[in-house]
Formats: sequence, structure tokens, C-alpha cells
Amino acid sequence: MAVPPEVLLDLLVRMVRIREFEEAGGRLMEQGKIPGALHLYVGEEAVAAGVCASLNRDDYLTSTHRGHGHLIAKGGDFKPMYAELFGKAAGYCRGKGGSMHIADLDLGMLGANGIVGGGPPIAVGAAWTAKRRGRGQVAACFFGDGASNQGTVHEAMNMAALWELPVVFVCENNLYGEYTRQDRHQTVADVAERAASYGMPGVVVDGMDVMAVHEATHEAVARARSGGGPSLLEAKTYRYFNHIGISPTSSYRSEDEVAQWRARDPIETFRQVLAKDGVLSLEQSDALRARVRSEVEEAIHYAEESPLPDPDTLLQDVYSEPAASATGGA
Amino acid sequence: MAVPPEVLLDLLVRMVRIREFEEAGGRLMEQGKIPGALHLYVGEEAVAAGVCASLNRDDYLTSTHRGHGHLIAKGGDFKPMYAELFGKAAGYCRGKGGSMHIADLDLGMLGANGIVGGGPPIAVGAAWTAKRRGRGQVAACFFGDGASNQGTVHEAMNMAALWELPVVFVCENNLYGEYTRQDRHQTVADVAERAASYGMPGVVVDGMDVMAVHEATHEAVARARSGGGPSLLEAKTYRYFNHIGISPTSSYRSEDEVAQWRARDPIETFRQVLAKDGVLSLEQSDALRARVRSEVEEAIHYAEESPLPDPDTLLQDVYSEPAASATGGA
Amino acid sequence: MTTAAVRQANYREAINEALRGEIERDPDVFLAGEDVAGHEGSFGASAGLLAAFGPERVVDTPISESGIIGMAVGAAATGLRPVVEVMFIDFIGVCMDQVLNQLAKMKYMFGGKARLPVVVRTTCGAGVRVAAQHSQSLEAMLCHIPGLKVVMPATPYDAKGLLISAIRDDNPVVFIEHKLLYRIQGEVPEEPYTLPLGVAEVRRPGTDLTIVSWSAMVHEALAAADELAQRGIHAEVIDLRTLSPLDAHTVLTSVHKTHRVVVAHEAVKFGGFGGEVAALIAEEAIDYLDAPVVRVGAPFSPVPFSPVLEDAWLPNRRQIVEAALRTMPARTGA
Amino acid sequence: MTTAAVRQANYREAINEALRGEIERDPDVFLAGEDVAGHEGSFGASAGLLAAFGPERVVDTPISESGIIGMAVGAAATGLRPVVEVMFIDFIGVCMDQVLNQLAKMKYMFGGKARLPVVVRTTCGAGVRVAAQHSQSLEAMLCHIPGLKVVMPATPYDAKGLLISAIRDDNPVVFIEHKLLYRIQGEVPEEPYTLPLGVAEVRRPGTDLTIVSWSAMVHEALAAADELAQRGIHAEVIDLRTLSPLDAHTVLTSVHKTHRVVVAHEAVKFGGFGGEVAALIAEEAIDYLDAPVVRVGAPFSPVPFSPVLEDAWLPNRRQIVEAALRTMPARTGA
Ligand SMILES: Cc1ncc(C[n+]2csc(CCOP(=O)(O)OP(=O)(O)O)c2C)c(N)n1
Ligand SMILES: Cc1ncc(C[n+]2csc(CCOP(=O)(O)OP(=O)(O)O)c2C)c(N)n1
Ligand SMILES: [Mg+2]
Ligand SMILES: [Mg+2]
Repeated sequence: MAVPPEVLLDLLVRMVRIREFEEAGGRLMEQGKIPGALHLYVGEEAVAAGVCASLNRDDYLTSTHRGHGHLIAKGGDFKPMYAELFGKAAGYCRGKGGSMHIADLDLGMLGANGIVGGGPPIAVGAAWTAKRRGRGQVAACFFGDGASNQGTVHEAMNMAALWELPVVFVCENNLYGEYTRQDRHQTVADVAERAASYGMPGVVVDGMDVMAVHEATHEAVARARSGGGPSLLEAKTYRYFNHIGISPTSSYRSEDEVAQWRARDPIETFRQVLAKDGVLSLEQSDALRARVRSEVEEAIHYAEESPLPDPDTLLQDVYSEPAASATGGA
Repeated sequence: MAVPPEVLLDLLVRMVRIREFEEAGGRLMEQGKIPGALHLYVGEEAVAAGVCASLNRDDYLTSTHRGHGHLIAKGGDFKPMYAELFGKAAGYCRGKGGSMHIADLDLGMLGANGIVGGGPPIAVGAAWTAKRRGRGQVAACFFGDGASNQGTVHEAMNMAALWELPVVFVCENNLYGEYTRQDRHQTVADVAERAASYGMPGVVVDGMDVMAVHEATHEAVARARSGGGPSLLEAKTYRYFNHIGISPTSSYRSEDEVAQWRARDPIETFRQVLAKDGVLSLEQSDALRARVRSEVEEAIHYAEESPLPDPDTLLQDVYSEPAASATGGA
Repeated sequence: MTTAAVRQANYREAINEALRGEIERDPDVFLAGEDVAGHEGSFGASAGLLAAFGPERVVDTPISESGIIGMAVGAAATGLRPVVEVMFIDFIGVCMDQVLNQLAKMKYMFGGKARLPVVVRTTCGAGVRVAAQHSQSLEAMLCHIPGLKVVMPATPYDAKGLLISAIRDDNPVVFIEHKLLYRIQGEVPEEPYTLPLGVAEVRRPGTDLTIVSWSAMVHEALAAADELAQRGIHAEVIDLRTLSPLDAHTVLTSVHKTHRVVVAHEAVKFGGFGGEVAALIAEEAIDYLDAPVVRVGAPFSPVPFSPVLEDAWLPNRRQIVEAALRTMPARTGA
Repeated sequence: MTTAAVRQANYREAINEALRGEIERDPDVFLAGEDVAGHEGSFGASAGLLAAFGPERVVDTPISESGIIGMAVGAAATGLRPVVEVMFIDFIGVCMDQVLNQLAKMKYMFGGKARLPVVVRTTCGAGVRVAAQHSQSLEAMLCHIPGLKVVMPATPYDAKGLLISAIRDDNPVVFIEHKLLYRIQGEVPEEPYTLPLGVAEVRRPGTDLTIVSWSAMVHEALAAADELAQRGIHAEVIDLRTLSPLDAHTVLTSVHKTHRVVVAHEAVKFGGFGGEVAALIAEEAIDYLDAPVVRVGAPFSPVPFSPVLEDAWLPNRRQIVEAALRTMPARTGA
């Protein structure tokens, strides 16, 4: 696949945007400025970026508890994202969802999800709509290695395969479900093997290599768009930080293991490739990063300054109706 | 496998017992004498018989809504079975369970189950106990082709494989889930293919051939007993009657299809083999059938005559305690 | 309701007409569930729909209830109006997460930026000898979930009008049909009509006592009211029709008039929705009460199989009459 | 409770001691759940247990809640005594069928011929900014299920004694720990002890008003009682501790004395378990009531993320005080 330079650049931008957003968000959480818990995507950027680069604005995406990266890669705007994380009225969800429920339906991003395995059945529904409309839309469905043992994932894959729905299932295999290593939660090494259970293609891809993810997705998306049905893509990847927040690691995995994966950092690797190939010099990618960083700072400033939700909005948005009828049936 | 004649006979007896029990039960249901709905096992006898012949009394079994055959094959007694179907106090469940919840824990039969996919996670638990005890017990887990799309089946197989539990998963693929043909509920032709998702052996076997089922189970059970972990056995079989009751069939499948499967009747085929091999003459198997039939009649008579439960037992058995505390917490 | 062509139809037919009319009217509406298409539904409610609308609009699914509800959530969030079936409400546990955490909460979690016009049709109720896992009335669990509406029609007329409203509503509605009601007959206009969700119906006016009920139990309440009338006690019978949102106004207005209340439902009494109704009255109308608020509901056990036990389990008109008498002066004085 | 070595411990430690003691005492007891072993539980409640008892007794599972509960059902029916964990009660929907239709009903469906000594430990509650799917209080759903017991301890002392009892009980018990309580301190004897399930505790005696509460809300009720005392109103605070079976006797005895009741819980008010308590009183003690039975509970919405909204959502002592004042003569006359 000969990839035009603007696409290569675009992949790098998506990854850098995720990295900078997440690291700053993580720090704010540890400082107690962002309330609650953030599941950060740092280390896994190549997956969201590589997948979403093949998606159009009107394609759909279901996400996980680790959802910021997916939203950013799908085109999410830093300002309403941080505002949401801060619990502000200007947030994507008016402060009601927070990190675990961040969503932008205008981008087809059907929400981060606090329920492991919650998203895949929803992706089936979105793909059903896409198929009915016949405009070639697809739905990308992200889930983790841990989630792959949840019954809903099985049900969703079976339904998508049965109806030849345009779903690209993307298993982000970061080797752990919380603190449990993959070999202690399942016997197969490759989740992609499970695709055979539904007669759909299953592919393993290096999730630290954004081009590899992009290529594999490109194929899967093309097949889905043209009525060829779903596929399962498994990206081998790694989260740098702990399950929650930015503290580096803990007893469940070795410093060594982390270091080995970090040595294959998807952003660093890719920017070296781009420099070598003359697409973007290292100085240029440094500048890009600096630009993104200031965009992050600006967005954080915006979010910090923006007003809290009015407590009177508490009972709005429960129902699609005047708020009066949203008070417990009475 | 050289099978001793008493084992061959035993297989035939199990099948004939199921057939006679079910046909008589179905008639009683259509006559309105047995209340509610019976899901009959007629046509599928070779599966339960072939599987249970490898089980010991202290092995476990989880079943489905179509559970009579499993209980009979595991050694169930006609009298408390019919009594249960009639809703009598002498029933296995004191009349509280009926067909869909018939159980005999003394035989390790952990209940028919009204929830499609309800049984497999329970089999995992029984096998956990078995493994902990270390006495070589196994758990057989029956489920249908339709059930194979339920998330619980996936979860149970993954857990059993992970912990190398002694479970023999038996998919009774009778081609339909209720009125929906297999190719309209899943894309794979062989449910056994799904075993690979859990790194366990998956075998397809002719479910109309009791010896084939028996042999395959024998192997799977031996492996499970010796610590080799679970396997998935798929038996291709067919139910002769409708989803419920004994009315022959309806629009969702052709008379022709039924006739083709009936032509391979597991009992008739097997008794011909036994006759040919000089194990049991046709007259002898006729006599066997007559004996079973009169046992059925006697059991029905017993059940019809036996008393209804005392309505005062209504609130017993909710809790393992004096009935007084079983009245809604108060 | 003044309608031109009022003719008789049963509850099943009423449901069927509502489905047919809405699938026809709105190309975004589709029906999905286990054996709803080829087999036309376990209770025949989708008879003829596959033939009329084809497999894109009337969809047989695998036995994957979580997948089915999730499919509805995803399809609704992207613009369609799914009507999905969970064959028996007893199976709601298989897909409760998708109902509780996805369907009901998505709109709120997204700050209002989603529309979830989903109807989950399901059946409830005992009395047909199918035992503990096919006979429950679990509406109380669903009423406790913000974001859902819960509808339980008692008559063919209501079934049609409320189902059409539910399908046109932009919110998730759980629509619960009692299996013993499918064959009851009643007046059902042929043309489509809507009935407002959240509005109870006074089925029988009375002055001495209010009986609040819903679904099949409404008919027991009416029978009890007949019996009470023979003793000179005039009971008002309220059919809630929609449990969430609850029409507190109609209930309280009646209590203000009668000063006595029986709440009757088929579900297990302990923790049942009758508690909510009784608590509402104890909170809002206690000064009007001349007697305890008596609840009639099933005892605290699973539904037994044996007919003799199931009949003993099932709440009925006799218990409603007894409850009513408990609220009457002669008794309350005791 | 007169015990020799009463020392301070927190709620988490109390849970941990109960688990440790029971796993040690009874070889049939084992603990299973997501990250309960290597990671020692999301809230640290199983600290040290894997090291002490090994992976056969303290078991990390895949993320398969239906599988986990089913495993408990099967293991219990065959003779073991599983204690399994569902990390947040919000996830109960993922495995509700195994709870509702298998665990709770197996004994009854089998005519009594099964013993299901299972404890399902889980956590509830809002206030830690984790939004709609990690903050719920769903006890009402579980209390409506015959066959289960439901326990919600409010103090470290109760947590230990009730958990030991739950593990030794031959019935399925859902044991719900409030996440805000893990750090509260209290007297906890080092040696094992049991507390009876189904017995409420009068946390503070009073004469003017009864406040019925449970779990974390008990502490709000006690704070409210302090405030009320400053106004000369002496509230009795009842901690139900076990919701099912409900200790109706203790509640009614108190109401007979005080004639006024507030029921306070953190769960959404509509359809919540407070309805059951209020209905009980409206049915059994109405003649003793001098005021409406007032319920305090969360409003009818999912739990919002933003702290300012979540704090507005959470029921608190102020609302309990206001509710109490609503029951007082000056107000009821209005
Ligand atoms: C139904 C459910 N069970 C458990 C959890 C708690 N939980 C949150 S994230 C997580 C691990 C998920 O692992 P994986 O799917 O591999 O995703 P990762 O965190 O590695 O991205 C768990 C167990 C949950 N949120 N939902
Ligand atoms: C959770 C659940 N969903 C749906 C049903 C209704 N139902 C009962 S049997 C059945 C078909 C099961 O098909 P299969 O597993 O192939 O078993 P078979 O009847 O063919 O033996 C269905 C859908 C149920 N009992 N439980
Ligand atoms: Mg992972
Ligand atoms: Mg089948």
C-alpha cells in the first residue's frame, strides 16, 4: 500500500494528540484537579490512530473504559473533552458522563463505556443502521483482551457475522485485564483465533506499528463497506501506566517488561521512520508535538475556566422530554 | 474400542427408556393430563445415552429445557419423574419444578434449566468442586445449537479451559433453536469449531449413532478424569417432534427433512446392529421395549395416583431454614 | 373514546395491529427478537409481519438477549426505532446490563445528546404451568431504573394505543404483556390511535375504597369490586397502565375521595412496585386515610410448577376482597 | 457485645478478617472474582489472602461475571461454600440471570433438595466521582428476589460479624459493601464472631421520630439525629443491616413509640427499598402514625459525574433533617 504523505502525517498527528492529551490528563488527575479515575491510552496510540484513519466522520465507533484515545482519533475536540473530564458544563456530556462515558454522537462516537463488554452489542446495532441505510458506513468496535471473555463479545460477533454487518472488531490486546495477565484469563495466545468461531477473518497485527494497524484496518474497512461483513483485528499493544492513572507500574508486571514495550514506542518509532523517509524531519515532528502541547494547554485552561454545570440541570437529559416528567414518574 | 455386550445392551436400554418415557409423556401432555409444556427428547436419545454411559453415578451433569433424556440416561427413576411432570408431591422436586427444572442431585443431575445457556456456568462450578476433591469426577454439560450463541456458553468454556476443569461440553445440534434453523442463527456449520477459541479439543460426532457418541465421550471423559481438561463434543442430531409436545412438525421444516432423519433412527439402527452382531435378537429388543413400556405405564399409574402437594408446602424450600423465615423477610 | 368503527379484537390482535401499523408508517421502525419473524412470535403477536414487511423489518435473531438489546441501543442511537422482544420477562436477567446501564442511561450519560426510541416488548405472568423461570412479574426492577418507562396494559384497547405511543415515544419503553391476556377480547378501533403514557385509567368508579392495580390483576380487581358491590361496598378500580412514570395524581385523587386503599399486583409482594404506590400514599395522603394501606401480592417464593401450588401462589380476587374488608370500619376497629 | 480484645479496625480490615478467618476455618470456603487474588481486590479487601491460602482458595477469574456466579452456583450445589465478588453492584446486570434464576431459585425448583451456601460480595454507592455505571445502589432489585438474603453493613463491627454469618449461612446472601465505608474505623474484636442475619440495630434510641436507614446512609441519619437533637427532637435511628429478611419487628416497635418515620436510603427513591419499609408501616402501624411517612432517596436520574451534580444527587443529612421536620407537629398541621 503506497501511503501518501498527508496520510502518514495524519497518523502521526492522531497519535501525538492522544499522547499529549493523556499525559496531561493523567497529571491533572494525580493532582486531584480532574475528579474520579482516568484509564489512560498511553502506549496504545497506534491502535486508535491506525484504525480511525480509515474511518469517515459518519462511521461509527464503540469504545471502552479506556476511551479518550478512540475519541481523539475519531476527531474529538480537546476543549469539550477536558471540560468533560473536569465535570464542566461545556463538556461533551455537559459534565454528566466524565471520562468513562465521554461521547460525541456527531462524530459517530457512541461513548466510552464503563461496562467491560458493554460496547460490542451496541456496535452491532450501529452497523445494522449502516447496512439499512446502504451508504457504506461502518462501525469500529474496540474492546480489550480482558473483555474478550465477556459473553456479550461472543454474541455480538455471532450476530455481526450472521447478518454480514459492517463491523470491524478491534481487540486491543494490551496483555492485561486490569492486573491479570492474559495467560491467566484465557488459554489462547491470539484473541484473533476466535474469529473462526463466527466464520469471519481474524488478523493479528503489531499494535505498536501504526502503519501495520492502518493497513489491516484499511482492508477490513474496505471489506465491510462493500458488504463483505465483519472482521476481527487483534492489535498487540501495551499500556505504559497502571490500569488507572499515571503511576508507572506495580507488582503484577515487571519494570523490564514495561521497558521492552516502551522501547518500541509507536510514536517515536514512527517519527523516526517519517524522518528517514523524508516525510517529516525530527525537528518538524518536535514542532508538531510542541503545537499539540500548547493546544492541550489551551484546552486545559479553557476547561478549568469554564463554568460548572448548574445543579438545576441535574434532572435534565434523563428523558427526551420536558424535565418536569423526569422526576420519578410522578 | 471393543465394547463388551453388557455395555451395548446398556446403551440400548438407556435409549429405549428415554423414547418410551417421552412418547408417553408427550401424549399425556396433549391430553391435558400433564400440565404446562414438555420439550421432548425423542430422536436425540443416542446423545444422552452415549454420553451418560461414560459417566459414573457421582459425576455431574447440567441440562437444558429438554432435560428428561439427560436425567433418564443418568439413571433417573420413572416414578419420581412422572410424578414431577404431573406436579405431584412424590416428584423429584416435590412438584415445584416440573419438566423444566427436573433434577436429582443424588445422581449429580443439577437440573433441567429453563434458561437457554443457564447450565454451562453451573457445570464449571461442579467441575471446580470435582477438581478440588481430586477424586476424578467429571461434569457433562449439555446445551443446544441455539444456546451456543448465548454469552454464558462462551464464558463457561473459557473458564473451564483456563482452569483445566473436567468438563465435557456436549452441544446437541438438532439443527434448530426453536423454529430457527442453524444457518439463520450462526455462520459456522460445526459448533465444535468454537472449541479452538479456548484451546480445547472439539469433535463432531454423529448424534444418531450411539456408539459414535459413546466412543467420543469415552475419550473426552477419560481425558477430563485424568486432569487433561475440558473438551467440546458436538452431536449432530434431530428432534422428531415440534419444539414443544408431540405434534409432528410445522412450516419451519419440511416433512422430507424429518423423514430423512427418522430413517436414521438411533434406536432402530442400533438394535439392527445388535441383532446382526448377535448381541440381542430383534425379538429380544422387542421384549425389552415391552418391558420398558410396562414400566412406563406403571410409573404413570403411580404418578397419577399419588397425592398432590399440600398447599401448605408452598413456602417451604425457599430457604434452608424453618419455613417461618421464608415469608418475605418479615 | 369516540371512534367510528369500534369492533372487537383480542389483546394479541391489538398488539399485532399496533406493530403492523407502525412498521408500515415509519420506515425506521423494525421488530427484532427470537422467532418473531418466521414463527410469528411465541404468542403469535407478530403474525403476518414477516410476510408483509420482509426480513429487514422483521428480524429473527440468535438466542442472544444481550446482543438483541445492545443492537436496539446501537440502532436507536444511530437513528432507527427498534422494537425488540425478550420472549419472557424472566429472561431479562440475561440482558439486564444492556437495559440498566446502556439503554436507560445513555441519554443522560451523554448529556442529553442521544435519543433512544426503543421499545422492549416482553411477557410476564404466572398461571400457565411453566414454573419458576417463565412466570415472573419483574416490573419492580425496571421501574427503579431512571431513563426507562414501564407500561403494562390490561385491555386490548390499551394494548394497541399504548404500544403505538411507546413506539412513537423518543424514550426507551419496556412494554410488558401478560400472557394470560392475549386471548381476552375488547373494543379495538381498526385505525391507529395513541394513548398517553403515564396516565392511569379509572376502570370503575367508586366511593368507599380504591383498588390500585395493573396488568392482568386489574381483571381480578374488577371481579373483586363486583363481589364487594354485592356487600354494599363501592370500590373504585384504578388501572395504572403505565407504572413509570406513575400517575400519582389519579391515585391520590381517588384516595382523597375514598380514604381506603388496596394495592394489588401479581408480583411477589415483598419489594414489589406495590410498595412504591403504598409509600406514595403514606407520604402524600396520609391525612385522608381511614385505614391501613393493604397490599395484595404473591408470597415470597419462586413460582411453583404444580397447579395446586401455583394456584395457591397466585394473588386473586378473593385476596383482594379480603384485603378490602380489612380496610373497612368493622375490621379496622378490631 | 462484651468481648475481651476490642480494638479499632476499619471496615476493609473487618471484611478482610472475616474472609481470612472463614477460609482458614472451613476448607470448603473459597473466594473467587476479578483481581481478588493477585491484586487483593479492587478495594483491598482480600489483602494477603492469596499469599496465605494459595490459588485454589483465592481465585482470580476472567472478566465473566455470569461465569463467576454460575461457578458459585455449581460449586455450592456440589458441596463447596463459594464467596464470589462482583466488583461493583452496577455490574449485576451482566450476571443477573445467574443470580435471579439460578442462584436464588435452585433450591425451591428442586423441591428443597439443594443447598446454596453462596455469598456474593459486591460494592455500592456514589460519591467517588465514577459516574453512572459505577455508583449505583441497586439493593431494591435484589430484595425483590425470593431465595436471596441481602445484607448491607454500615460499620466495621457489623461488616465482620455479618460477613462471617453470611458465609456460614446455607442460603445465598448478597453482601453489599459501600465503597465510602472502607476507611471508617470502629471497634472490631480480633476473634471471629457472628451477628444474626435479619436483625436490625437501634443505633441511637429516641422518642420523637424513627429514622430507618442502612449502609452509608446510617451515618447521615446519625448526623441528622445530632442536628435534630439540637432542636430538641429526639430521633431514634434504626440501621436495618439486613434488608431481606427484613426485621419488621424492630421497625414497628420503634414506630409504635415515636409515631413518626423517615426512611432514608442512597438509592433512587422511586421504586427503592424505602417503599417496602414505608408500605410495611402504612399497612401494619398506620394507627400509630401522627404524620406522613417521609422517604429520602436519590432523585430519578442516573448518577452524574460532575462533582457539583453528584453532590446534588446524593441524599444527605440535610434532607433527612428536612424530612424529619416535615413529620413534626408544626408542619403536619399546615
Ligand atoms: C462488567 C465489568 N466487569 C468488570 C469491570 C471492572 N474493570 C474495568 S476495566 C477492567 C479490565 C478490562 O480489561 P481489558 O478488556 O483488557 O481492557 P484494558 O483495561 O486492558 O484496556 C475491569 C475488570 C467493569 N468495568 N465491567
Ligand atoms: C435465555 C432464554 N432465551 C430464550 C428462551 C426460549 N427458548 C426456549 S428453548 C429455545 C431454543 C433453544 O434452542 P437449542 O439451544 O438449540 O435447544 P433445542 O430446543 O433445540 O434442544 C428458546 C429460544 C429461553 N428459554 N431462555
Ligand atoms: Mg487489556
Ligand atoms: Mg437446537
